[in-house]
Amino acid sequence: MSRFRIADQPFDIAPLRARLLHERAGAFAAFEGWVRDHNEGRPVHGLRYEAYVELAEAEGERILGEALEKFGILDACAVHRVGDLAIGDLAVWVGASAAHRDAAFDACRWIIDEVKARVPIWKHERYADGHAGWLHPRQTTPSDAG
Amino acid sequence: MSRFRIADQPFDIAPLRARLLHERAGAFAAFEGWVRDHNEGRPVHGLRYEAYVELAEAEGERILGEALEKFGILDACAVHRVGDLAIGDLAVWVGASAAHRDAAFDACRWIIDEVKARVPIWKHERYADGHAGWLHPRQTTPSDAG
Amino acid sequence: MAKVTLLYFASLRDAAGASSETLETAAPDLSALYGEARSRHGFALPVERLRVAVDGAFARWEDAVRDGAEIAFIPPVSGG
Amino acid sequence: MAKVTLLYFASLRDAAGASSETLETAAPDLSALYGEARSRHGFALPVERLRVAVDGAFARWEDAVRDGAEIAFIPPVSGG
Repeated sequence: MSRFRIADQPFDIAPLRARLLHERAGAFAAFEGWVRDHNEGRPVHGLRYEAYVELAEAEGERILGEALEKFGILDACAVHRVGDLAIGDLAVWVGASAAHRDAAFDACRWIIDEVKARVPIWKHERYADGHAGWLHPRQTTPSDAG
Repeated sequence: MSRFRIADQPFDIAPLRARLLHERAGAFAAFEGWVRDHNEGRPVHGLRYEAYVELAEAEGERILGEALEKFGILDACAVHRVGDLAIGDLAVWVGASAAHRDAAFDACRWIIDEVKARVPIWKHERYADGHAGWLHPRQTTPSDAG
Repeated sequence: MAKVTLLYFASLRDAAGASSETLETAAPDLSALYGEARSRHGFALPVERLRVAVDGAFARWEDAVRDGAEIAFIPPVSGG
Repeated sequence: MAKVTLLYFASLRDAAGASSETLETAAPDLSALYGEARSRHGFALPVERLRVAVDGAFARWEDAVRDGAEIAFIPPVSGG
């Protein structure tokens, strides 16, 4: 089963968490990115994510494989939404299970950072003032978004 | 509503996550500690957690209040099980929501570390070889457990 | 003499064979009170590895023993 | 001449007014191919800020343009 998926509809997180349960796992870390009501001080009304799905799923899969190798975790998976999202909607979910919490936290953090930096997904924001636009950041920094 | 709770029965995590949803929150980090099938190389059959409930809830509440202050997060909460647990059971849940992911991850990690170091809860492990005993670690290190 | 209730948890409770006991003591402070309990029950843990709480709040070992207090000796914790 | 299909995403698609186009090109490499598309559609983003993919896998700008290839110009990503 693939570890990374692009979802064009809202998805349940319970089965994602359940597939990471493992008798050897003592620790589980998860990250969720939610659509928030502002970005860099501007009120946001909603947004749209679009992906180059074929390449996004291949690159996401590569990131999760690298995380398993790099952090010695037991398993990990991630799902990223595309389409129209409203404030409070779940945009991305990442989970990692490991024997110990160091590895679970570090892997989870690394995966979301890599997904944001490498996976071909683009965010289109609509602002309260009527403006709208694609976000093409110059560089992904740890605090650029959720 | 209190942010820290000792639970003597299995608890649902969905409502815990739901209460951290917030329009200003772009990031959510969660940690779960699960009973794993070994500890320091010894096969574990099951365990029991016991708490000095009154003091544990007060100290846990203090930790979560400190985390809100220290990391500027929007909200956080945690629940720790007591009683008999089997392999795979959820022992502790921590969640934190924030505008950005740095704060959510850092706060979540800090909270579980502080809970393990400060809250009067004790673990009694039963091993496959018939031995059993209370864990009174000399010092809580980041890798001592889940 | 102060009349106090002592709470025991985890390995201390196992060693004492009770989760609490009520007794009269002349111990001048909480550290001395633990010393008495330790020799009576043969606790393995030295005072340096414990914390102490009075009436549900952490206290200091040098605090005086107050009449009517509920005192908990807190062995090293292992939650999480 | 090579016949290729170009895929456009996000701001490139908006500027091109199409999510893909099929055309014949004499561009020697992918970088030159983007240059052609950029002047035709007025793309704001310089090649240095993009990545390129061929047939669903990341490629290098200096790679030759292969007949029949499906080529995607990848603007800076903003998922998460």
